[in-house]
Amino acid sequence: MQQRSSTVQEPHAETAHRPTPPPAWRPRTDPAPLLPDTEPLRVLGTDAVADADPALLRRLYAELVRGRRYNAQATALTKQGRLAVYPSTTGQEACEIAAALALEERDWLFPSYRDTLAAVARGLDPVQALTLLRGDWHTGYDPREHRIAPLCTPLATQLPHAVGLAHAARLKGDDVVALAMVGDGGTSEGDFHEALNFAAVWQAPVVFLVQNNGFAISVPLAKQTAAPSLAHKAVGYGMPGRLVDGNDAVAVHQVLTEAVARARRGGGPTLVEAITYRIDAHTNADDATRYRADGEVEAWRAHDPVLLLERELTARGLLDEDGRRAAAEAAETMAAELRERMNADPVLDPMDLFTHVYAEQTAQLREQAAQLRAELEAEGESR
Amino acid sequence: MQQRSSTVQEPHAETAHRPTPPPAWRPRTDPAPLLPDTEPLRVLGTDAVADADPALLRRLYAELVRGRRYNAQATALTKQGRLAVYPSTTGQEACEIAAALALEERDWLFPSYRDTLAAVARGLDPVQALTLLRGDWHTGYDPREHRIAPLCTPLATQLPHAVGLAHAARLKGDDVVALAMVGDGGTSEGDFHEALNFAAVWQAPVVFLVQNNGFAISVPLAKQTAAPSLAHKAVGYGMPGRLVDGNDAVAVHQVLTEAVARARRGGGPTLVEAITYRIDAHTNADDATRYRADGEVEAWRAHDPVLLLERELTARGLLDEDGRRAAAEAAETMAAELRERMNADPVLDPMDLFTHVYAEQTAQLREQAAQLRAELEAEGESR
Amino acid sequence: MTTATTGAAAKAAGRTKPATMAQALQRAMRDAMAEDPTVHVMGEDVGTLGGVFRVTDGLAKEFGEDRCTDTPLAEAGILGAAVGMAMYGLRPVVEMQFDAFAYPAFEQLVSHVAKMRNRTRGAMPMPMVIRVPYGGGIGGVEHHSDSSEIYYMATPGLHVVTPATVEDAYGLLRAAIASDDPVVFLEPKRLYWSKSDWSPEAPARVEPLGRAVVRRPGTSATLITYGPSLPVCLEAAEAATAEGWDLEVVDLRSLVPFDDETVAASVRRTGRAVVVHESGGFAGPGAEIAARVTERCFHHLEAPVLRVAGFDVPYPPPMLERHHLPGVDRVLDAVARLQWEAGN
Amino acid sequence: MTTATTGAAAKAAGRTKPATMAQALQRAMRDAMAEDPTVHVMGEDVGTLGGVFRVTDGLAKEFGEDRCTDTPLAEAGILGAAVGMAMYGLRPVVEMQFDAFAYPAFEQLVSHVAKMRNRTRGAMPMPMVIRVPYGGGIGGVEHHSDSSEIYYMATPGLHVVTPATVEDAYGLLRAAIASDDPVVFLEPKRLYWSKSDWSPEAPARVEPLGRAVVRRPGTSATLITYGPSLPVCLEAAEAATAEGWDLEVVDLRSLVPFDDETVAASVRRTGRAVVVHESGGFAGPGAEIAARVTERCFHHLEAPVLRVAGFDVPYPPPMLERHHLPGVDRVLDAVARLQWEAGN
Ligand SMILES: Cc1ncc(C[n+]2csc(CCOP(=O)(O)OP(=O)(O)O)c2C)c(N)n1
Ligand SMILES: Cc1ncc(C[n+]2csc(CCOP(=O)(O)OP(=O)(O)O)c2C)c(N)n1
Ligand SMILES: [Mg+2]
Ligand SMILES: [Mg+2]
Repeated sequence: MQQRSSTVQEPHAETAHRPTPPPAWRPRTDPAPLLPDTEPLRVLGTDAVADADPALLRRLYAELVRGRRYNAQATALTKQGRLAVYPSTTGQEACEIAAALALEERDWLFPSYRDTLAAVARGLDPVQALTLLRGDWHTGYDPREHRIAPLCTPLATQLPHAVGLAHAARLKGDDVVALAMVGDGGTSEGDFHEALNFAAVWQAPVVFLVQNNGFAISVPLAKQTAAPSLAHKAVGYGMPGRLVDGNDAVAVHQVLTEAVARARRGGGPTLVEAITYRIDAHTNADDATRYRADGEVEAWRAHDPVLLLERELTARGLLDEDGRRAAAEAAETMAAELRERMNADPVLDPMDLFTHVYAEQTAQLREQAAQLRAELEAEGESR
Repeated sequence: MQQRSSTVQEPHAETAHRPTPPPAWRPRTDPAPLLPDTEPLRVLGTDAVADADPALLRRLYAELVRGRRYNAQATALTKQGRLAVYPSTTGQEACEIAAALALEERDWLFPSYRDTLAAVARGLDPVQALTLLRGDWHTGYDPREHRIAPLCTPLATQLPHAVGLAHAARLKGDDVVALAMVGDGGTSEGDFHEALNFAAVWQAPVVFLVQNNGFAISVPLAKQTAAPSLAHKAVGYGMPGRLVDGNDAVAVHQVLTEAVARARRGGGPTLVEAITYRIDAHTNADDATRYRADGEVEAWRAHDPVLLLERELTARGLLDEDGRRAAAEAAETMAAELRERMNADPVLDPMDLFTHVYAEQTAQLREQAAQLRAELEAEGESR
Repeated sequence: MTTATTGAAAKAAGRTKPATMAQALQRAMRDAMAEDPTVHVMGEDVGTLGGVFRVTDGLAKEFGEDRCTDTPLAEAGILGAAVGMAMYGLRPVVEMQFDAFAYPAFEQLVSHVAKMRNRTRGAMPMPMVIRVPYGGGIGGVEHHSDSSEIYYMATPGLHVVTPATVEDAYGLLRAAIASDDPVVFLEPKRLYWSKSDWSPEAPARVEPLGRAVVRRPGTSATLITYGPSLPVCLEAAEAATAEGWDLEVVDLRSLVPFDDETVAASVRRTGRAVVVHESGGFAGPGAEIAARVTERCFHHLEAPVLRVAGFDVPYPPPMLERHHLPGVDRVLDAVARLQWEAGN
Repeated sequence: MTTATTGAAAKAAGRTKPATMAQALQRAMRDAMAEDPTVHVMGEDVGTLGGVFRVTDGLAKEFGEDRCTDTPLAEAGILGAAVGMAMYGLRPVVEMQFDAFAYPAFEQLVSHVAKMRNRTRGAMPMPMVIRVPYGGGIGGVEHHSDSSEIYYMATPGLHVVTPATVEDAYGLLRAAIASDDPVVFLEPKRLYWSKSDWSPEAPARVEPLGRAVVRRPGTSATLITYGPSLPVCLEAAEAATAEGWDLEVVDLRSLVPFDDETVAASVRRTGRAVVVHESGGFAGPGAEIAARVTERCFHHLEAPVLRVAGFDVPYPPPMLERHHLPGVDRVLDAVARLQWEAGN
């Protein structure tokens, strides 16, 4: 071998045939446990259901029946012009209810625009939950009172909020968990990515629940992603991904409860994908026949969340005619009350336009408020 | 069992204990082949290098030496005030060179702000490549002539461009592939996520090369992601992720060439993570001692891309003193020419401010141009 | 930027009348797609569904999903991909579903779409239309009624165009698609269902970009407006005759470039002007309009140029929006404040 | 929003003089963090490195990484996380690395930060500062020199504040952090290294937000400016004395809310005004300023309010930026055009 000149430093030649990874390479997490199971978890109809607490099953059932009725009532209110718009969760009640029930009181829920039912199941007055959709104000409740963030319309933008809140709680030493809800379509947004990444890097106590209901308005999942499942995205952030049958209330409840517990004990975030289906159109204003076949809807009706649970309870003797009637009646009472309360016109003060823009009203807004007040007074006089 | 009433349709009770997944659940892709290997691919120093084409090895070596010299020269130009700023790729030459060489002439390169070397290796005049950093204009070349997109400063924003271009080419029936470069920090941006998702859904012929050089300015990878590797993100989009030793020019070239071929034959996008290291500071304006230890840099110097290849070539008798000298001299010639050409002041026309804002200059810009022209004339007179 | 006709396509398609603005927009895209294979429509729900406002209805069926594409739900990705498509010679027509949902694409718009031609010295133009349904008045819940035009006006490199009539919806969108520059095409939501006897036989006009038009000649004062506020101004002008005011109404149509010629000529004639839009007043479009009209017509002005605008508040919920939107009365109040006693 | 002093903290820290604006900003955050444990600084490279402009230098060391946090590289994520932190009662101070790199966070800013208080009827305020280094003049390559203030001014719910002096950098940032509303705090990059004999002993003032200040009294005309253009205007005012003009210079400091009182009082006195900023003129801040000054002072004006601004083009490359930035000569040219022959 000739004499060598080199501009770079040269270690011993005998190492040449020992392939070593580059210095910085340390696989930090084993990816295997982060990957979801190949099939969505189901409990109902399996042997695992034997372990489920009968009280929980009954509670879930009552809530599902109530949730179904709530969806029907809210949809009816759109027809009566009492709601500007309603995005129904008929068929998705198991996810909505389980999300609410998986949380402790001190925890926070971050709903998307569709998730009024989850807020109601968490204890929010349905009239307050529906304020946004009635149109008398944007957020109809005090988020801090209920620990429910405002219903979020810009898709996926609530996810980083959930991460920030959970992170802040942890910094303060509070064992608070945030659960954030998003749709299959919302997972395509950059905010989804950034939120999951922040959550994993900060090991924030947050649970992401993706309700994969097959569609983003008219766009089917196949045009939204080519991933094996949405839960498979988790590994790319270093958090576990869980896949669950979103119409199996017990399974969703179990997966979310585990994820919440994990987050609470400092185990970091989890991504949960619940496979479900939007039985109604996107909203009352949408015409779903333009983009999907009736047969698809029918197949899903046979896999209805209320039905699945009812069947289980009945088979195990936990539900009889009286029980069903009681659940139905309770739901009916809720619906009647909701209908009645929503039939009253909300009391509105146009001056609210200016009240909460800033902590202190600016001179500029005081001027504009005075203009509106003068107009309203003139209107009042002319009436 | 008592008589049952139900609001929902009830299939036969005997199906109750047969767990079936929800109707829409079809695992569309097997995740296993999408996951990266547990260790980054290396060729140099392994038996696999025996298969490598000696001509390719020599070519890579000459380019690496030239690239190293280019980095040194560009850095020197900042000290002489001839460049406003220079983000060096010293230590990352294997990635830069391999990216350029993996592409055919008809393909497109989408470099980030750091990747002038890749553009130069693809054949772009270094003076044109450095225009942005000298500061006489933004993009110093015609992207269509060279099929090199403008050097992109807003991180990750070039990735959707690459997807769109690749998609457009495919729609037109051209077998063109786009290769897009991004840093480890850039993978945290929403645009990274959206681009990869679009690419996978559209099966666009695009290759994403992440140069994981350990830092985003001062922020180390551990604060950027908790993922097992950045390549693990691929599975969440339904595309293969590959992990490669980014200082092993042959390995990077091999992985990129395979990914490009796959994209070209309609196999869709690939995410490649190359593990490398930024030997210099973020830019000449940065002080890397504030955030990293010298020992770390030294460890990486022992894993230098030029060194690794030189050692291999020498061991196999493919490189002798003459060869080294020839490579060094060619690099020196390039550097001397670059230095000389960059020492000339660029000819600037201030009126260019207005020339390319719109296809046709608006009346408003004509007015403003007239103002500047008058000022320049007055200035000229007063001199 | 020429005035052309597309009689052949129009005849072939056999339009019915009256047509809505949504239909005119659809027809503009259809005609453009038929004429030019590089025109691609893309966005959320634009394909199978035909868009939430049905503006792209039928395009996917007629031209295939590759020409009218349902994208994943990610606005930055949509616009970013469109940039890449334009780089390769296509002419993307991007639909943003609502005004506020264009914000995620803001960086792509400002840092790439608007600047690409300039940063490449003209080598890489961005012929692209970004259609944005904008403004309120349709009872939309929060984030569905923003007037975002100022964000686009303040970004050099973009054209900003907004039709107020069915005819212009067709003519301006055709011109926008034909333009070699990026055009933010703002569609007034509450005029989507406005109708006009848009003749199916007569050749459809492709309007030049950058030209305002006098919709109602008058002598007392000029109302300067655009898009959703044009009908308000026309109604106000009619009502004003009862007070003895003969108001001229100028429809800007193009916010960028701005037609100083038409606007200044009108104000010089009338000596008084009110700018009317529903966007917030502070740092809104009316600020620029008032400032430049004043610069150009100062000694012709009998009174300061006044602005009638939405309040400087987040867009209100549906049940309160009528208090926010400038209506006929507010326009007339402003006209009354034009210091009539002082001058002629 | 009161004028307070923080003498104790100031004394304890023992400042040296003269101090740069960057140091004053650092000290403002340091004092705020020491006083209020809910103040959290976050952004790209703000921790170990102390920020690319070293404005957060030492904060991570002094207060720990949980109080001054290097985030992942994602501006929407940073601002979105800050929203969640504010929801839980913290006061995030977010650094955006450069003006153009705040654009990815635009949706979070406009649709959440600015609106949260309003949409929740005051239940959920957003006490938060978003620090944005802005403007040119430092030889930055593309996307590093944007004047983005108009985007924020046009968004109701935000305060928009920008210091022009070392003292104000401290006083206004303290006030911004203390504010219960979100404040976009625009830091003029080219003044980061400007110095002042900022007394370490004297109590440091916390300036009220929303108040302009007359930096130089004068009688002939008013130069209305802010941030990076203040030194230009002061220099122009000095130069103007040679021409016999005695110019008043108003530093706005706060673009939102706007101090009409101070500005209008000045213009009524002088009868002439020029607005000076480096942001583009068309639909820029000067449009609003000119329009509202004209509305309020019309009959006091001897000439239209003129604007001296950056050209309406994408920010130029380093070697050409001096032709873009409004300098003393352009200001004086505008003053000369204020129709002196017409009036007094
Ligand atoms: C950022 C953003 N873009 C677009 C929209 C308009 N939009 C409202 S709902 C919807 C589809 C959402 O689909 P998915 O996330 O699957 O939720 P789902 O409606 O199925 O519950 C779209 C596109 C929006 N609200 N926000
Ligand atoms: C959207 C955006 N945010 C912030 C910046 C400022 N910035 C420039 S380079 C850089 C770090 C990039 O790190 P990485 O992606 O790892 O690339 P590298 O510099 O290591 O090549 C940052 C934060 C930017 N250019 N664009
Ligand atoms: Mg969905
Ligand atoms: Mg890096």
